This record gives sequence, structure tokens and C-alpha cells, in this order.
Amino acid sequence: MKTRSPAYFAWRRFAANKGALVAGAVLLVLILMAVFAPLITKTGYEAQDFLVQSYAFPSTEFWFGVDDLGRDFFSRIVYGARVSLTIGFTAAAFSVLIGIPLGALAGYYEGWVDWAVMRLIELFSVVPPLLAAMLLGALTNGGFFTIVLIAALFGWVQVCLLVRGQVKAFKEKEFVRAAQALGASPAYIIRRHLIPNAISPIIVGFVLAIPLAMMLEASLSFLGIGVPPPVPSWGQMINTGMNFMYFYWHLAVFPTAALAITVLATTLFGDGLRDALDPSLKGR
Amino acid sequence: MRLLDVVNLTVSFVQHEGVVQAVRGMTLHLDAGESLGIVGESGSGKSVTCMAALRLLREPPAKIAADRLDLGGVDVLAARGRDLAALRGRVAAMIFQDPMTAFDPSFTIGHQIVETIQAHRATAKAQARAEAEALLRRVEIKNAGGVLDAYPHQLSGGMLQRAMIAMALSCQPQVLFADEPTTALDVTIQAQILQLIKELQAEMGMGLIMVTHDLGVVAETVDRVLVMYGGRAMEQGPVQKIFDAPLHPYTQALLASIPGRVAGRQRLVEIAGASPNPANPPKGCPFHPRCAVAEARCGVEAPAFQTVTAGRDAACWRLQ
Amino acid sequence: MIVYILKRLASIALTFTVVSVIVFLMMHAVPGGPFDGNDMPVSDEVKAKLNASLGLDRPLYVQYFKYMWGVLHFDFGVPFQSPGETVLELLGRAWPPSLILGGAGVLIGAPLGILLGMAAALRRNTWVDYLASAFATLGLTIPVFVTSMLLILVFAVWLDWLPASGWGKPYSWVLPIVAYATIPLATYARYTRSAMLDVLNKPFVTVLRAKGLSERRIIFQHVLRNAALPMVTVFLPMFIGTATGSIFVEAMFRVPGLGAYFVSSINLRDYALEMALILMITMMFCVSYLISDILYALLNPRIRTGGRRG
Amino acid sequence: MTAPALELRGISKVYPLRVPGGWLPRFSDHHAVRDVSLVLPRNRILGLVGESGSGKTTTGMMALRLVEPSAGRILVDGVDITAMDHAGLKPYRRRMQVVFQDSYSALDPMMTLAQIVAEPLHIHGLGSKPEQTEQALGWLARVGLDRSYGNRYPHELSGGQRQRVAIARALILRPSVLVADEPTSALDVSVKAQIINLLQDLQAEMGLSILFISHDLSVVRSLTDEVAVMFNGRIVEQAPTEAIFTDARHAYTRSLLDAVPVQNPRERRHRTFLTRAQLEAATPRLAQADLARPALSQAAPQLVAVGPDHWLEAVVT
Repeated sequence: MKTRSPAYFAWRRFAANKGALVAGAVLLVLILMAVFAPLITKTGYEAQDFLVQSYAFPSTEFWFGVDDLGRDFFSRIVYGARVSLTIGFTAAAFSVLIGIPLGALAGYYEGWVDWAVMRLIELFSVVPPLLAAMLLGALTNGGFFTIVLIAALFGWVQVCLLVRGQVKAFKEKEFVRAAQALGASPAYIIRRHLIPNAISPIIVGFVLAIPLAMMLEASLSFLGIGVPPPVPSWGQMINTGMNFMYFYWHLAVFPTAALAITVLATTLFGDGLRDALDPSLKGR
Repeated sequence: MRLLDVVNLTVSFVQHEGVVQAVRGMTLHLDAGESLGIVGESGSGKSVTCMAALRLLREPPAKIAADRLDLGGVDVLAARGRDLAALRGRVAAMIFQDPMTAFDPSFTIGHQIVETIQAHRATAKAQARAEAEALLRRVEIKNAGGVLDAYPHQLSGGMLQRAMIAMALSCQPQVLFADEPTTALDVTIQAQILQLIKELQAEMGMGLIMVTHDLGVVAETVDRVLVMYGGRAMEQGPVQKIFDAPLHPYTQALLASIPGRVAGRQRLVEIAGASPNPANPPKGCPFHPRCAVAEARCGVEAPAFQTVTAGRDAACWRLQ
Repeated sequence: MIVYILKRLASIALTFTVVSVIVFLMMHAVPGGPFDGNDMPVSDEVKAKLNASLGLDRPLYVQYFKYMWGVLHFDFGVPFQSPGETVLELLGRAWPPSLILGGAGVLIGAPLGILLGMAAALRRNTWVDYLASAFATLGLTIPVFVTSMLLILVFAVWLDWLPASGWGKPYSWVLPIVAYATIPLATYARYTRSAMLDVLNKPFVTVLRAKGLSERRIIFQHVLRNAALPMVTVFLPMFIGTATGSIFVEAMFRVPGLGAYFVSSINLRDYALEMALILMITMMFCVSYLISDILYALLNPRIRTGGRRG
Repeated sequence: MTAPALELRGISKVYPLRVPGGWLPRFSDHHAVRDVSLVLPRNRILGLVGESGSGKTTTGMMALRLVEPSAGRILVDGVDITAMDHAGLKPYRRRMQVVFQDSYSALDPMMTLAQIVAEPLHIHGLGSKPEQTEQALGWLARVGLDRSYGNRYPHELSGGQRQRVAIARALILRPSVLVADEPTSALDVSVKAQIINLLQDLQAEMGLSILFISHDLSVVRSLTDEVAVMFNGRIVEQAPTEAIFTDARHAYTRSLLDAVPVQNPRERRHRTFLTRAQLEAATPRLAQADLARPALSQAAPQLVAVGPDHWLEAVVT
């Protein structure tokens, strides 16, 4: 019999989920597009090279048409993926960085540490993220890092709760008691047993924080307090596109579709990961 | 009268990792008023057999096939929704292993017994409640009125198991399936519950199927024993004969390895090896990798489960 | 039971206070008051006077307590963008469209969502489930302004059946309400499905089947009752939570509701209105959590009836 | 005379217990374990039996200082470890190890068997990494698992095999005391005997002292030298194993023995059961003259000697 790690079974389950597999492929294509944007676009996102053809509809020359300022719209959409994905991944990374230690501490020590962390989470649960984000965004005049920060500020809660729940469940397990009986320190137990066993919720929390951050960015940009122009943000483009909706549908439809596809693919990928990883610890 | 008649029952579960054959060609029967013990370890297919007899497995992932699967004269495999519901509880009732999770936490014990009575018989609520209270008293619950109005979380495991027995008996079933009814309970409570089930069976003239991993429970309660291993029947016969002179090497080894038979600290007779993995069972007889007297053909083809002497069946090449 | 409620009350009051302090501090810590905007040149002297008249020159904690004291008397101050009335009056003017939009959206979306979730759970792994789940995922992941945009494109621009914006005749309400209803619909569908599946996998459901209860009774009495327990705890907070979405719907369809004022108050640095809106929503959240906790305690026999008997 | 491997002197554990009902929360003390004294001599197996809630597991966990006692003292090899801090305790942890009931949750699912068995060496910094792995593989072989199992994961094993791994992990540090908390009760009948034999063999080879916590009297009879019976957090009777099985004095011990299922259908009998209240009221009353050794005081229930090494909780009149 071949040795099979828990990860192997998770992969088997994931691979059986066709929707998640397709979503993962789409996400991969989007990431590649974002990374190699200069190679697949004809101009930069700022270049107003086609002022004469402003508002041009999609054609073989301009796949997604030309926008109101004479910029190739396909280039803008592709560069928009860069902005969206960068914000999504950075914010998710920060969420995990905040969420893991807080969740692990709250789950392991319970008592007042847990109480304090839970009250902190309650704070974030009574303030709607979007409103707070709008307020913060307005107060700080938006910008890339502000948005990442805001997204992480509200994204860590989910990661923290997931890690806390997992740590709480595993800390009662007998292998943790056995390690304690061996004289292992709490830091050792958290690092070596509890966090590795919480890796599934951490991965899932990370992936599911990405679409939330992307939506937050798009929403803020849509309202004009997100990433400032000329940085190409899909939310911003949708906002602009709305003004020309009656005459130039492409300016609204393409960024809308790009945002929807990206968010949907990431969410489905994350859902698939969750379904695959959740039972993996039971092994069978 | 034949209450349960199962011929060549196969139950498999379709899973990601492949098809798991939980029960492979089981044949068993139960007559009115008779008690049968099904003994086997975890994964032997003993519980699945009972669940399949009442069609309580979720299909899919479960797949049930049999040449015959009759309960109280009704073809269970052909029965649909309403017919099944009429069968369950009325013809055959079941007691489960973990009484703590067997009751709906949102309703009182009384409510759950009353609804069982009303599901099968047109009975006024007050009448059903009175019957429920009498049943609780019959299962030796002193404070029957109080338990009637209690929620499951307010009662101890032993008390809940008594209440579950009362609920199972509420429609005077002809067959009672008891699936490891004492495993989750403490030793002294176990003995009380076993004695109670035995008494009630005799009193009501029910058929009883006692599913257990514990040979002691079998020795205490039933007339006839069926030993299962790796999804197959190994041996079947009257309880006293099985204990005195087991036929199948598995039964022999199992009886020999029971701890505490004699005084003094000592090494026990052990069965080498591990129980078969249901996802990947050994070819041939499931016991052959651990069997002390296995022959070449044991690993090739499974022996048929056939009569050895009157009233005793076994599946072993050495006995054919 | 009483202790439980008091505990929750204390915890939520604490949370509310902390949120109000943070929001208050944040808005005062950031440089730039309402008179710093470029579009409104004001001399320093006038500015100082104005600040004094509004109490902006006092220490922060004094301002805070003064403000909160006013809030307790429903005095949220005067909105900068409409100085002729109080914040309360402005809100009074703005809430009816928001209430109609939110109320109708939830009244349509939530029941449909719950039904959809139930159907998906009961027909697990069939096309019903896949369709419902796909719909719920779409509804949750696609930002509501995108949905709104699609609705406008299809029904207003291309088909020209309904107006694209405004809040006049009731038929102009249709598109915004439909756009908004997708949020509660998706949220409740997803939650209902998972709550139902949780219960359906409990061992007691097998016992109910073994007793010979009809599938209908098992689902409608036992499974629903148990699934309702976690659902009541999220129903109200989810309702308030989805309200955030109405900001975008109002912006998209140019509905003169609370959301529209929130956006303008942020752009105009209208402290008074901003503070009032945030406090109101936070308060609504707090109250909704409290009500949910009480409902949970009432419905859960474990909390309602306490310890062991018999 | 050398000190016993493990000694518990009057240990107790009190948990606050919420009193149901009422407007304000009230708490009463729940005595999980009260004033338990036990001596585990070297090279012996002591059985600690009782029902769930009797306090037997809590006692075992207190001996390992996995649960802090509310009162009393714990001595390992004659050294009082009751008040030691984490660092001070660490060397004594090496001398005491534990095996749990549920072998599934006793092994970290994310680690290979070699990592699991080598972990004690890692925690105590003994040897280099290859040495640790080598020793772990050796121990896998010693508990009856092929060395090739080293890079497998726990979910690939059966319950009996997992329990072997747990035993290897517990013994790799060569402790003098092993606390075994129901190590066989979750196992299949056909592998239970294997694990009991393994414990027997290792105990003899290593001169281990084992505190064997169990509710299964049949296993206790085959494995232990001496038995202590716990009821309501107290030891009510303690005696050499055979004396417990043939000459039980306490009503509770007798009711436990009577509840054991028969070994052969021929021995079936009708049983009468005492209620919990009856058992609680059944503390024997003995005169000083009945005792093997004079009791220290009178009236209060105490453990008194009623035979050679046979102790019984009784009221002396």
C-alpha cells in the first residue's frame, strides 16, 4: 500500500469537484493575465493613443473597444485584474497575519484572552464593513494601501474565528494532552500541533478573504473613494461606464463581467477548497 | 412465523475513494418470539444489516440489493415512502446505541413518544399521553410523569435509553432491533438495560435482534447467535452450542481471547493481525489472513455459508 | 435566563460605546473640518468662531460626552449639507424610500431565499440543489451594483420596460427592489441550506424515521424546528447587514434615501450626519443581536429549562 | 526501601458547578475526586476501576499534572512534584507517560508515525534528528509494527495499530510510570487481547509501573496486580486483584462485579440492582475488632485494613 498524506485525500476530493476545478483554472488564467499584462496588451493602461476612436465599439482591433479618453479598453481591463488581484491577495495575506495569532491565542488560552478577542470581533460585527470602509476611505482619501488596510481590518475576523474554532477543537484532543504530558510548552504545542492542524481553515480563510477584499475595492472605487484614477480599477470603470450606458454598452459591460467572473471564480475555488479540506482530518 | 427473512443481502456505499462493500451476501432469518444476537466488531457490517432491513440508510450513497428482504411478510426493497413508514415502528422498532443523540433536543420526551403512538394509531392526545406514561413506568422509570415533560438534555444516558425503549415499544412491534443498546452506558446500567430488554421481550413475545460487539451481551440475552466478520456471516447457531463448541476458527479464536476468564494475571490468547479494511477486503474468506488453520483455497474463494449440523451454519472450507 | 440576557445587554452596550468612541475620535483626529474644503473659502477668524459656536474648540472628551448626551435625547445636531433642519428631520425625510426599498426587498427576498435553501437541502445533490446553490453563490459574490447595472441594461436600456432611475411612481420601485432583494435572497438561501443539512445529518433524524413518522412530519416539524434555532439568531443581523447593500442600490437608481445621504455626507465631510447614520446602524445591529440572543434563549430548551431532572 | 514509583497523598479536585434555576447564578462545589491516596509500587500494575463520573480519569490526569489538584500532593520516585513549574517539572515528565482511550485523537493526523514516535525525544532534545528517527523506527518494530510504517499517517492504520503507536510514543523515553486511561475499551474484541499482551510484555521487560484506569473488570482481572475501586470521587475498596474478585466487601464493588456480563449462557441469572442512593448509603460499619490493623479514628468513613493489603472504606464503631 502506498503511503498517502492527508493532503492527498484533500486533492482527490477537490479534483472530484468539477466546478471548483474550473474556477481554479479561471483564477489561474486571471493571475497569469495580471502578471504578464504588458505582454498581452497593445498599450499601457494610461496611453491615450486612440483619441480619434474614442467610444469605439469592440472590434478585431480593439477587442473590448476604446474608452471615453481614447484608451484601449482591453488593456485597461487586463491591468484592472492586476489592481484587483493585488489588493485581494495582499489584503488576504494581512488578514491571515492578524487572524492566525489572535485566533490561536484566543482558542488556546480561552479565559480573558478569548473574552478580549471575542469582544474585539463583536466590535467589527456591529459595524458594517462597507460603511466603515467608506468612512475610513473618505477620511484618508482612499488609495491603494488604505484599501488593503481596510480590507484586512475586516477580513481578519473570519480567519480568526476559523482558527480559534479549530484550535479550540484540537486543543482537547488527546495528542495535545500527550504532548503536554511530555513537557511541551504551549508555544511548541501551538506551533507544532495546533497551527498545522488549523492549516485547512487558514487556507480557506485566506482564499475566501480575497474576493471580499476585491469586492470592497470595487465598491469603494465605484463610489469614487477607492483607488484614484488613472490607476485602472474595475469599480471605477463601472462607475464611468454607467454614464455612457445608453449609448456605449461596452464601457459598462466589460468591467462588470471582469469583476463578476473574478470574484465568482475565487469564491467557487475557495468553496471547493473548503469542502475538500474540511473532512481531510478525518482521513477517510 | 417468519418475521424477518433475508437472503443474500449486499450493501455497498459509493464514496470518493471507491465502492465500500459493507455487507456481502448475508442470509439470516428471525421467527416470532425468537431472539437473535448478531456479533461482530466494528466494520463487520452488523449494524448496516439492521439499518438495511428497515431501509434507514441514505440511498445513495448506500446501495442495497438482496434476493429476498422481507420484514413481517412485506418486501422491504419494493416498499415506498408511506408503506415503509407504516412498517417502521409498527412491525419493527429500533433502539440505537447513543441515547444522548437519539432524541430531538427541541421536544419533550412525552411529545416524542406521543407522536410515535399517533403516527400509527388514531389515538386522542390525552389517551396517548396516558399510554406513554404507562410505558415509561413499564421500563422502570419511577418519576414517569416528570420524565414525560422533561427535555432530553435533562436526563441521564441510562434514563434516556429506558425512554427510547419505551418509545420503541409504544406500538407493540413484532420485532425489536437493538443496535448496541448498552455500549454507551456504564457497566451497572448496562446490566439493568439488558435485563429489562430481556424481560420485555419475553413478556410481549417480540422477536429480538441484538446487535453487539460484546460476547458477554450475547451470553446474557439471546437464544441464537450469528457471528459476522468482514461483511459476511461466519457462523450461526444456538447460543449455548456456540459458546460450548464453536465451529468456525474465528468464533473459536474470539472466545479464546476473552479476558478475565480465569483468575490471575496472565497473557491472553490473541488473534494476530488487524480487522479487514471494508474498502479493500481480502480475497476469499475475510478471516483467512488471521486464521491459524487457513489453507490455500481460503485466499482464493470465499466458502459458502451452509448448514453443518441441524440448526448450525458456518462459512469455512474445513467444515464443508 | 435573566442573567444571560443582562450579560448580553452589558456586552452589547460596551460594544456600542466603544464603537461610538472610535468613530467619534476618528472623525476628529483626521485633519480637516467641514470648513476646510476648497470650495468654501472661509477666513481663519470666521472659522474659529464657527468652530466655537459648534463646540469644536473644547477638549475631545467634553465634545464626546456633550454629543452622546444629545444623542440620548435624539439630538444629533445640524447637518452641514442642509443647515435649515436638524439631522433628525433630514433623516425623517430620507427614510421612507429606504424603508420601502429595504422592507420590500427583504419581504420578497428572505422568504424566497428560505424556500430555495430548503428545497436545495431536501433535494441535495440534484439539479435543484445545484441550481439553488449556484444562484445563491452568484447573489453573494456579484456586487449589488453589478446586479443593478445588469437589470438597468436589460430592463431599462434594451427592453425599455421600466425606468432606469428615480423614485416616483411605484413602478419605478420595481427595479431597485428586485436588485436589492437578490442580497437577502442569496444570503438566506445559503444559510437555510446549511442549517437544514446540519440537522438532517443528526442521528435523531434516523430515529424519527425508524419510528415510522412520515417524511413530511419529520421535515416540517422536527428538522425545520431545529434548523430554525440557528436561523433566528442570524435573521435580524443579516437583515441589517444586507441593508448596507441598499446604499449602492440607492446610488445606482438615484433613490433619495438614507444611503444617498450617507454617500453625500462622506463626500462633504458632514460629521453630524455621518455620525448619526453610523450610530444608528450600529445601534440597529446591537439591538438586532440582543433580540436574536433573547429569541435563541426562548427557543432553546437547554437555556430555557436549565439543568437536569429525573 | 526505595520510594514507590508514584504516590498520591490525599489529592482532591473540586469544580464549581452551576446550580440550575434561580435568577442569579449560584455555584456549588462539585467534588470530582476527594482525598484520594494511592501508592503505585515499582514494577506493578495497579487497576483503577469505577464508572464514568467516579473520578478515576481525573485522578489519573492529576497524577500526570495534566489537571491541577485542588489539594493533596503528588510524588514521583519520592519527589514532590505538586508545585513544580513548567521548567522544573520537565525532567519528571520523562518519568511519567500516558496512553489514552481514543487512539484516533491521540495521534496528530498531520504527522507521520516516525515523527509522532520521535516527538518525545524532540521535545526533550535527546539525540540528533537521524538518531531520533532511528530510535522511533526501532520502537515501532518493538510494538509490532514494521519499520516501513514510519512514513505512514495515522489515518492509514487500524485502531489496534494506532494504539501500538501511542504506546511506542509513551515508552520511548523509558519512563518508570505509565498511566493508561482505558487503552483497550475502544478496540475491537479481536485486537483487545493483542494490546493487553503488549502491555504485559513491555511492563515485564522494562520494569514499568502502570496505573491502569478502566471500567472493564475482565481486562483488569487479566492484567493487574492490585485494584482500587472508585465511587463518587473516593476510593471505596482496594485489594490484590484476586481478593477483589473473590472477596469483595464493599456493596459498590459487589454491584460492579455483579453487573459484568456472564462468560457463558449457562450462567445466566436474574439480578437485583441497588439504586445509587442505596449504594451511597451502604458504607460498611465495622467494629475495631474486625480490622486487621487498628483504625486511627472512629466514626468518619475512612479506609481501614480488613485483610492483607485489603482496604475498605468503612465507618468504625
